[in-house]
Amino acid sequence: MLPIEPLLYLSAFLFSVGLIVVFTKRNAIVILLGIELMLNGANLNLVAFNRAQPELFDGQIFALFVIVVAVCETAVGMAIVLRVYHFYGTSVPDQISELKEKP
Amino acid sequence: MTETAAIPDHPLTYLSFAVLLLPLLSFFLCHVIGEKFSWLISLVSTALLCLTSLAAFLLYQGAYGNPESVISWSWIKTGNHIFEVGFLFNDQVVVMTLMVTLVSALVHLYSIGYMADDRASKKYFAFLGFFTFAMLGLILSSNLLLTFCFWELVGFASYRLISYYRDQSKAASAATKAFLMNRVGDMGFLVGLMIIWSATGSLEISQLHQVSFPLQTAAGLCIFLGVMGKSAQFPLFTWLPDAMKAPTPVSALIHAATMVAAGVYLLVRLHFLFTADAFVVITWIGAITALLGALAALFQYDLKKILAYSTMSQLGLMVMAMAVSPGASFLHLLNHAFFKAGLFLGAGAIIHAMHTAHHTEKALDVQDIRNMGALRTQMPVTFFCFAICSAALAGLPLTSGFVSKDILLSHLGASVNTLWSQQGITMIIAWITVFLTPIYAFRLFWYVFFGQMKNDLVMLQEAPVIMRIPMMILALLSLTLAVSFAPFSITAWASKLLYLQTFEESTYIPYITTAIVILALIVGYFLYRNQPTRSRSRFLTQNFLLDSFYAQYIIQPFQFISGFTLSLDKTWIDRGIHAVAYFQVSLSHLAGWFDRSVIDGSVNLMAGAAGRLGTITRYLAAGKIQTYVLWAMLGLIIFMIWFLIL
Amino acid sequence: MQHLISYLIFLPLGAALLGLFVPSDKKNFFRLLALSVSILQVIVLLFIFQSYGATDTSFRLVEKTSWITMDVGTWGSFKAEYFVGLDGLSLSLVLLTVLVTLIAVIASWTIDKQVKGYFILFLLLNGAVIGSFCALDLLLFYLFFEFMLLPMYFLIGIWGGPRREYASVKFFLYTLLGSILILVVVIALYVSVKDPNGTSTNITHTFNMLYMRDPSNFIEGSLLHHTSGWILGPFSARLWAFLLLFIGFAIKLPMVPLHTWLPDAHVEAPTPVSVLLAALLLKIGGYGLLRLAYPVFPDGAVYFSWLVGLFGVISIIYGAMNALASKDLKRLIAYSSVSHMGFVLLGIASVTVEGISGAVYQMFSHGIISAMLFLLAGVISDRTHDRLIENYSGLSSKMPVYTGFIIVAFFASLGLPGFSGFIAEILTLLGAFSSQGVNNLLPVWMAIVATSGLLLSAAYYLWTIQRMFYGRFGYKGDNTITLSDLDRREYSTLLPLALLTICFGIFPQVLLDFINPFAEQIVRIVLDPDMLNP
Amino acid sequence: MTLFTIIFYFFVGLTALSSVSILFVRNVLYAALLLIICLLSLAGIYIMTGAEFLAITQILIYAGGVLVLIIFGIMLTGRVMGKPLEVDHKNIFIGTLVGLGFFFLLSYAINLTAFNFPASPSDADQHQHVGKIGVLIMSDYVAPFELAGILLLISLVGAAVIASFTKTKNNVAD
Repeated sequence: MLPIEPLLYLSAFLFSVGLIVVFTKRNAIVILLGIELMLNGANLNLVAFNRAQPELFDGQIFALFVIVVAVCETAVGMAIVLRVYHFYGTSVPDQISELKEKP
Repeated sequence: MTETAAIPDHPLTYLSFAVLLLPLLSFFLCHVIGEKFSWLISLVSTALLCLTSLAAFLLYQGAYGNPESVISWSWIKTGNHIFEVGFLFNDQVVVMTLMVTLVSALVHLYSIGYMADDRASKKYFAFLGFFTFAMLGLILSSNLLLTFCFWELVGFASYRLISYYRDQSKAASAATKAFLMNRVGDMGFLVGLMIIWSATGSLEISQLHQVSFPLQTAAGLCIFLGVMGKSAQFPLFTWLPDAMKAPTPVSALIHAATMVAAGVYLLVRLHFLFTADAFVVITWIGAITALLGALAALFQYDLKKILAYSTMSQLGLMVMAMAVSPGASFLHLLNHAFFKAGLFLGAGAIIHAMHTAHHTEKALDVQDIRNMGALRTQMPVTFFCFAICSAALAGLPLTSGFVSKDILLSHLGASVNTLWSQQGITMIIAWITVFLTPIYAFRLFWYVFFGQMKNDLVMLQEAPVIMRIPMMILALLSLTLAVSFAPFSITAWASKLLYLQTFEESTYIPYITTAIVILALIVGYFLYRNQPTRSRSRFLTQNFLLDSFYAQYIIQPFQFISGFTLSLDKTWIDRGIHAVAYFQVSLSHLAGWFDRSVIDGSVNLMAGAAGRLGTITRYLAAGKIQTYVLWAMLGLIIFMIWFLIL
Repeated sequence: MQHLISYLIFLPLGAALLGLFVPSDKKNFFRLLALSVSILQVIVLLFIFQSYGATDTSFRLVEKTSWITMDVGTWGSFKAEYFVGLDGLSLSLVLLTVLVTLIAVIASWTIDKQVKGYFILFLLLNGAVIGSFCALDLLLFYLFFEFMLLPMYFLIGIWGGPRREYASVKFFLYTLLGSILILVVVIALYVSVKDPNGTSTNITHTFNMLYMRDPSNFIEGSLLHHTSGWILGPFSARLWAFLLLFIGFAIKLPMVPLHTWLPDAHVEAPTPVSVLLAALLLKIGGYGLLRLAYPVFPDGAVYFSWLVGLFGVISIIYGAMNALASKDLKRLIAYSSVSHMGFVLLGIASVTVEGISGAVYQMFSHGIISAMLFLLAGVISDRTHDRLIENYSGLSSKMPVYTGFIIVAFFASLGLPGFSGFIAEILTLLGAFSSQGVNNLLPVWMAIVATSGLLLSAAYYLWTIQRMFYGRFGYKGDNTITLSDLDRREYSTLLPLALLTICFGIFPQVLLDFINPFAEQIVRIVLDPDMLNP
Repeated sequence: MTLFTIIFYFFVGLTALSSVSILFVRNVLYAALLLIICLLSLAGIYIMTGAEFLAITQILIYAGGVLVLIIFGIMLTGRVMGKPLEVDHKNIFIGTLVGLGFFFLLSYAINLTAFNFPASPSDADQHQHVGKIGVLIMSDYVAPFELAGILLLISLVGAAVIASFTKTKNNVAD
């Protein structure tokens, strides 16, 4: 049987990479990509821990719902990105700072 | 609510109330009657006063000869103490009442003529009535507190009447002086009352017989201080000459017959209260006053002032004899009231006539005896009355003055053991006074009625009938006939009146007295037959310099102290307050500065620090989602480090 | 007829509230409002007299409603009540208040500046004064006491003379200082006194002044308990409390040397306000001493009686001296007030029935007479705007009726028999003099020295009359003057006062019947041997 | 080391590599394509860990749905046609630091924990996983399932609405 640790390490790695993507990339779409990465890292974790109680499948079903929610999120997120792009003419979040105090 | 004090139902009560309230009614009527009927005022008030005399006569009939009786009811109740008011009747009281009402009625009658051309006489008659009311209250009162009330009220009436000629600032200052000097005495009286009250718990005169208490001498002297003020004794006499600014009938009533006699009357009433030690002082004061008054009268040229000093001297005699014989003093008081009132009314008639004749000459002093002369031809009735009254004053035989002075001196003489005792010296002083009295009486009489006419162009008019009648009545009352049918002995009623049962008639004193009087007249004739107008010594004419003494050593220091206290208020207390205020203001400035710089400063510092920190960290909150997430993760990491590693 | 006192207190306050809703250009409305309130108060007062009943020491027409009741945990519970009632002292002062206020309203008729504000403040003052005379709850008393300051401050500060700001601020600071001292004691009393009806486990702190009189109501071990060992400097806590109350009320009285607010306030205040100030506000000082300081701290009263009497005498002499030197008529009258209120202190300090009756009577009588004096000073200063005595002479020939009233008022004030002032002063002096023999509190010389105050008052009044009213008419001031005698309104304000002072001078027992039980009670409380030797 | 294990580690490596590559590519399209690789290899891992249904869903929804959506988005936001959409970087240092720190902390935590899971079920059982999940979804988890459907519907409608609202900032300014 496969050991569980690699899966956990991978999950942590995916999540961290996703984080770094979210931190460093200057494009909303890429940030969304990073979020997808983080979600997948979490999902992987759920799947891995599903093996703690193999007969229940809680983790898998939870992961399933995460995927569904991720889809919704992506759909809405993309819609917003498009909308923002139309509105401001850019999809770079740094340039969108309506909430910031105007100097 | 208030327990109505039951006033005893007694005929004497009604009579007393009639006596007391009729003059008060006159006072009110004078205020009520309008300008239109002002001529009515003098008549109405005179009529009321005549009614008062009638009531007083009935009172005399009802009460004279009966044992002392008191009608009183509660006035003030505090705690366990009750101050009563009421009437006390004994022989002295009713005789005095009769005398006062009689003189007052006569003066009212006289004033109809005297004040005929004075438009503002309304107030005059009002206060004449008020004075009579107060004086009668003083006489009838059964309680020392009530006596004190009326004592002050007669002073008030006197004040109003002295300042009657309100345009004259001298009259006003004389009034002020009179009231203040009386007030000095009154304060003494009040302290005396306080001593008596706190020692015995009562101020009822009838309950004070036979009491003895600590400080009785002090109480007596305090009360005597009141007497000194009211009866113009040394050294509180200087108001009396000044009070001659009052209309002359007022001088007759108040400053000769009644009010100034109130002090002597009080001494007679409270005779039992004074200790022997107190009487030593009283006798000496009386002696000094008698002597000073006689001396001063000798050197005055003002008609009324001579009479005033003479009054003072006579009062001194009465006070002097108080220790040995209150009865004799009282008799002399009554006689003095009549003849001195008569003298003043005569003087009033002369002044009235002079004033009418000389009203064009403003500069002429109508009261100066040097401006008069040979008036006997022009004013025969006045001359005649004046002569009788002067004789009574001088103590010539066949006059009332002789009788009372005789009794008085006899009593003084009876008390003398050796010449060099206190009694001996006072006796000598009394004789000197008796010697001086005829001299100044003669001087006055001679200047006014004999000699040369000073102004031949002006004929003086004899006083109108309405003024002559009172004068004649008073002159009649100054004769011995009115007092006694036996000129050289003391008759039954006088001894009854004066409690002189124990008196053994002295055989030699009347003769000595008569001799002295006649000698004095001779001396007077040789001194004044040419009517000299000598330059006058300041000491003798100006109240023995007492006025300037008072001004310099009492009034000035008081003014200085009061100025000082006022400046104390303004400079020190207020300055202190201001200093406190300034201190507070500067403290609050300091606090304000502290607030601004330290507290606000530190707040600002913190705010500034926060602001700077904010500007440092504001890029964290720069609306950049990624940065937010970054910091959130950083926090999470720190959190995890906390949990996992530490 | 259940809430007569409340009617008396809240009529003016309600009228003031009503006045707020009326536009300010309806000047006559406000005048009539104040007048009708005063007349209604007179009517209510008649009912009060009718239902007052027999004379003894208990409080009449008592109204008691719980006002603030609050549980404060381990501190027990806090209780203040709307508790008002009348006894002889209150009744005589309420009578004075109602009468003088009526007169002052009439005297205010000519006020033409900001009429609305003036009369609303006036009504507030009226209610507050009556309230403080009736309150039996200490908090309520203090509330009304403080509440008087505010209208007075504005009445002087807005309607006053040229130096009104100075005067009003001085007045306010002085009296506020007094209030603070009193407040300290109020708080100390509050923490020390319990409601005897409360349970022992849950102590109810109360402001009830009647409970404070009973030594057994002081909480064991509290600051002001008799056995409290709390000592600061020379005095124990109770003596300090008495001293603070004394100073606080003495400022109001006013007592030398805490009096300098009075002349300034009087000189600057408009006539009716002067009247109220002299006739009513000064009485709060004496009232406070008799209502609070003496019954609650009898030990202090006995301990300090010498001091109180001494300051009384100093006030009498010092005030009279200053009056003698004053050049301004109003200032002279103000200083005479200081002098006369010294008699109140002296009488209170004597702790004899006569002394205390005399002191209360003096408060009443001074209320009437000083009202009259200030009205008279107002008459001349209305005519000429010049109050310097030396500028006038011979006024009696131009204004005979006025002169008549001046003489009545001056002689009433200098204590001529037949006027109420005489009764008051003679009783006070007799009480003070007999004190040494009765309770050995005041030395004899104090009464004797105080007597000279009567002489000095005669001196300054007569000198004033002599300078201003006698002699030939003349005026030396700069103002152009038109002198006319009293008009009908002035006459109607002065005549009742003159009649009152004569009436109470001849029939003093009318009022003394109410005052006497109170005076006896105070003497009993203060000289109670249990209190002297705790 | 069985083939199974090798394939497993291959997928693990592929996932890691492709995800890391996302960090380094600048072209957004490439990044999206790399993500597809990552997701697919994850699906492989799922299969190997006994989560077949999840793997299928991963491929269908992620690789098929989400990525298509993203690529459409990339194409719609390209500023200049024909020129690839490139992405800049920022916060490189601190972002990397935080990310790595987080990774190491997680690894530390994992390393710290001793997992003793029960032995994997037998292979025979593995074939029944899909069925069991289906039963579970339609029985125990029916309510979340329905809710998820509603959520999908709402988000789709919402996305459509948001995206079709065509006002620009300039219009607003007018």
